[in-house]
Amino acid sequence: MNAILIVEQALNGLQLGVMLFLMAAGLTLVFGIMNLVNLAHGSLYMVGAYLATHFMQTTGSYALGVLFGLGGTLVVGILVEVIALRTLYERDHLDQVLATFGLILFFNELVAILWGRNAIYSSLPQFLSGHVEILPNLNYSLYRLVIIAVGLLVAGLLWYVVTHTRLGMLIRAGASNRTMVAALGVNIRLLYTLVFGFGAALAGLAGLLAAPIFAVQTGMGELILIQVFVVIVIGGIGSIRGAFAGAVIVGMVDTMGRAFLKPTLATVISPSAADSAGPALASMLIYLLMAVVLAIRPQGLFGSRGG
Amino acid sequence: MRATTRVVLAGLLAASFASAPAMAQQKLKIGFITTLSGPGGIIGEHMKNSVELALDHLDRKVGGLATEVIYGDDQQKADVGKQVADEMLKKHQVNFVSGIIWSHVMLAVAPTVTSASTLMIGTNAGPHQLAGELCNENFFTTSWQNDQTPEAMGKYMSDEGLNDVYLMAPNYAAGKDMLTGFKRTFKGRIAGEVYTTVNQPDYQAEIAQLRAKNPKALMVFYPGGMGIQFLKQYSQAGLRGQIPVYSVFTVDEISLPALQHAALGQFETRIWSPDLKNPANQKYVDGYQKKFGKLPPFYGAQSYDGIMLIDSAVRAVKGNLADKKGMIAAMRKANFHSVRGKYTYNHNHFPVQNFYLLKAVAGASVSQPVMEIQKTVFANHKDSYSQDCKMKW
Amino acid sequence: MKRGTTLLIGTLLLFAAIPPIAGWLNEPFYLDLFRRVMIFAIAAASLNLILGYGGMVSFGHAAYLGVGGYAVGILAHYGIDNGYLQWAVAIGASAVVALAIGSISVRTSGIYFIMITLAFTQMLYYLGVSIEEFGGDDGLRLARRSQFGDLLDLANPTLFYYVVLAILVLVVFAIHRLVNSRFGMVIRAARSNEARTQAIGFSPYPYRLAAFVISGAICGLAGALLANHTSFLTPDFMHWTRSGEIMFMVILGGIATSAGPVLGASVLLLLEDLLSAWTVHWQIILGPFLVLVVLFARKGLAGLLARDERHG
Amino acid sequence: MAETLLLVTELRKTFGALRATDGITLDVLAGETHAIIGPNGAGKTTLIAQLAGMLRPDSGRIRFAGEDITPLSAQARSRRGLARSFQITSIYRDFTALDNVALAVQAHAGHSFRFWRPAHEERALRQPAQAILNEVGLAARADVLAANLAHGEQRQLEVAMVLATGPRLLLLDEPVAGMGAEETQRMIEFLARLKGRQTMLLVEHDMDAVFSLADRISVLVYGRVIATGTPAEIRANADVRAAYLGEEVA
Repeated sequence: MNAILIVEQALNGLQLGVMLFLMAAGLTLVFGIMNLVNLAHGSLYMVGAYLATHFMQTTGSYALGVLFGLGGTLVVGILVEVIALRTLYERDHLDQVLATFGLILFFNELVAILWGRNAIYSSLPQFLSGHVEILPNLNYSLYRLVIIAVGLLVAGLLWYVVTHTRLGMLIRAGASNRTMVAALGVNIRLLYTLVFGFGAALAGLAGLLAAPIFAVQTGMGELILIQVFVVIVIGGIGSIRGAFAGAVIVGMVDTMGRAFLKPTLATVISPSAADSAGPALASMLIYLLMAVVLAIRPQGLFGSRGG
Repeated sequence: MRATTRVVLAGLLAASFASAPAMAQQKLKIGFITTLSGPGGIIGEHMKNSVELALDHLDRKVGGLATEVIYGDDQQKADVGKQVADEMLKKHQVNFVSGIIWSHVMLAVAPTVTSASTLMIGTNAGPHQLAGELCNENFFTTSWQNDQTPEAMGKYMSDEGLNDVYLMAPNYAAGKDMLTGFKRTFKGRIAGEVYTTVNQPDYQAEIAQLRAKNPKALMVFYPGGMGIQFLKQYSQAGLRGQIPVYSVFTVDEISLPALQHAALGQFETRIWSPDLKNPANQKYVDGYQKKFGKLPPFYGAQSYDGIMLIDSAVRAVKGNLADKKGMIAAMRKANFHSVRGKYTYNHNHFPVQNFYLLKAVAGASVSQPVMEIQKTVFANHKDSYSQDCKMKW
Repeated sequence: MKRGTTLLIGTLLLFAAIPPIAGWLNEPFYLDLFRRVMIFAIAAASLNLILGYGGMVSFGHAAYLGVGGYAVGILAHYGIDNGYLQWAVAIGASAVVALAIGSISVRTSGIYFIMITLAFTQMLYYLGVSIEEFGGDDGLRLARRSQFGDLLDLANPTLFYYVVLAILVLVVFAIHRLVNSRFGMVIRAARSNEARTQAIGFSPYPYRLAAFVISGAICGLAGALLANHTSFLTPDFMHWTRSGEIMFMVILGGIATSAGPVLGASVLLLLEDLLSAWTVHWQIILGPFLVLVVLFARKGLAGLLARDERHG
Repeated sequence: MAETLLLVTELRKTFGALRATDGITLDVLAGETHAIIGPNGAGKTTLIAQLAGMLRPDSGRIRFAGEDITPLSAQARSRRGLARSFQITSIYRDFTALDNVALAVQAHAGHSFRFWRPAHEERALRQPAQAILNEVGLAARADVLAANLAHGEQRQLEVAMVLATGPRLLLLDEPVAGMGAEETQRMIEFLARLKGRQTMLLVEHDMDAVFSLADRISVLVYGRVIATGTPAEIRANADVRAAYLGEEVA
């Protein structure tokens, strides 16, 4: 009984982890290659969720929703890159933080104007609702299993692309030496736009996967964004491997903390003290984890560079 | 100093001053503060709509005086709310301040207004301090004290003989107040009590814990977007049919269109519902649907009542806005047609009123549920903090 | 006199003239608005010390507004309303928190520094939200403003206004002295060229940490003032968007200048006041405005002025 | 015989398969000007970085004035009197020339936790700094922003800053790199004036500079010292000619 609960919570942690990974992968590539801090990555997540939901409801087709959601976020990402962010690559982090902070305000308000401030609900497609008995006495949501599968699939694909293809070679080279990539005669602008658009599409994918289980509303990207930053910093900036490890660690720690911290505390301190300390500590846990990791390894678990 | 920069500063300053309207105290000015931007803005929109509807119903003359309502956006932040209140008081020199959704904003705004000897009509938040130690003769509310609604739910669930109830709320002051209120009247066993992080997007971990405890019923407080997320995920986890959910401030006319059938069968307690049968309410709900094309939530109903309460006060003093004592005395009688039906004021200026049990049932279609009153849980219910209020009349 | 200094003095004189002007126009509201502006100018000036001069992009400066504010609020909650004590504790507590945060984060640089300061502030924010004794998310009301015996009565709005102005002048002047002292030269040098700074024999870490602590302490004082200004405290003081706003004030006004934070706080807050009176969708204007400032007015208002100087 | 100021033994540093320094042993005597030459990629810059404490060696020892400084940080070495210039000019571009040098003076004038008095008004910092600027020939450019100085002037400023730390040993990494002929000549003259008063370890490509300035020369090839000796001895050394001046032998 208790073991089953732990397995279930581990699945929940993994599911949160892959979700964070989808966001973190794009963000860490953009960090690593263009040296750009993009706070507006959360807005792309929101855009993905809105577009997918919107098209799902207007066309009535889940597949079309997914298609338009992904494609739309890709386009929005490329537009944002070309219009606003391209000029920021050579600027310092401060400029990037502020400009992308401005983009967050813009996107939140734009979405509010287009779709209103009401949260939008999209239901699970029929073929994905329901539960699977993965262990005796453990029914797990099919949709969440699908999220885990999609996340792991994307992680595998990314790993393959980065380690086995010419594009991946350029990406790795770009992360360590920009001038060299330019010297190879590669159109660096195009590469950047491509990488950014790709990262945006991944954020959009996370958003559209989240849409049927979370509330689709303005500002939905910020909370996950801050968690994703924690992931990237723990994993090491610029490292896909780090992003994956960081995402799974953060997903697990957060979920396990919420589930088991209070009961565990209650065995050590008084239950009423655990009542008030438990939830507070659980919400601070990932930040504590990040502080500890940085105190020991300032460049993150898989980071190569200090800056 | 170079001209360009001087112009920038002077311009900003001048524009800032210029936005102050000319002084003319012939008419009634009401400052209405609510949340108009950000995710909470949807609630503020309903409140603003209801104020406008009330003005329409009064031919834009509250208490017979030409009326100007100035709307202020508190951005759901206490310090901004206080700043807006200061602006209302000092710049617009309003006669009444009304509105306020959030308890923390209310606690910042109400003392500011009342200490400036201006009348304040709260139309939603009811923090216990204002009902108790901080009660003030200049402050009235057309809503409730925060604890009362969960008290009604606790009473109802006790009466139903429910046991092993699992409680969930976000980990902040109102969340704790709500569960405290619930436990004050609920006599059965509590199977577990869980506080989640404010605005947390995923409740899967907590839902798994809850399933493992296998309680007989669940009682939650998840206002706004949190409620939509929680109930959706609860339903997706397949628990909707197994463990019934009771809630306060979680399912309303704002979240119903988003929740759709995930809300069906849900129980809430409340002072008001669109289907309350009285002429004032019918006029309000019909008018609202006609003008804005949707059902109003309780936030709107309370705000509509707020304007009507002011109307009754100004009429009682025949438009003499300097007669604050007279207006306070008039409001204490609650002498107007409230959309919730007749109610009275307790000595702390909080309503003594009925609380009903509501259930989300299928409306025009299954995907458009509406709230329907099932029974009266409390008749003429008083809040639990009034004994701390020293005010006498 | 340099144009930047002229502008700064002009702005401060304008601040000094607000109470009589507001009184004359019978618009006491402007007293509140500009008092708030000045308090945020103090916070922005403190951030400018480490961000502008020290090159440390702290994305968590609102933390000290919160710590300073809660120091006042918590003492008042327990009935201690002696202003000297409250403000001293506000400054001290902020310095201690800055020391704790700084000792870990100052070791890092670049994006890691930005993120770790953000993360620590999030921790404090959630702590503030969950401590029920001090109101949690509902906030904490300040029954009385800080008491300074017969010397100062902050309940008098005009007097309180001038107290804030005096502190602002003092802070701006002190930071001006600080950045030109030996200490200031070291943190500016470390920002300009870290490898060179180490090569000539400085260890930047203790100097940066000291600057971080001083900055936190000053911002804590701003927090104490803000708590007195609003008479109310919530964890929102520490919300991460608040950190972003303070940062924007510094950039808008002009980074690493004395006048910058004062100008930036004035323009941003007045602009917000104007825009929000005009439309509820004001953020859709403010957002792109922010982007444009960063892209095209990199040196802020004070920088625009420097350009004037070269041509004229 | 003069005392040994710097003694390097068996210094090794590898980057992956590349042996940047492959067991370098080297000594610098007090008062001498010791030059290090070698073809590109011989490990000269890596050696300087290890001597200055900006790179950790994999193995080997560095003794300075009788003390093992191998584990010390760059700033600690600087405080002991080991100062370096950078091959790529490393100055404070947004400070004036005088401020640049004054900072270097300040670094060796007690701690800098002094918060109030403007550093600009401290004669104890400004006077020595101005004196050094005069010495390197930048007297007239004291109040110019370093970024606005000509390239050659920036190189001079770089050396001035290093001198201002009052070093016992000056590590000069290609001081005339990228300079025009006239500027190079001025720099060589300046270093010649310094010679004898100041112990120097000079890494340089410009052979005229090296052979006119150095008391001794060490030749570095593939991370190893293949010869050390007076300029005359080095000129005559067959190994050097073979390895370094290859085509001349052929």
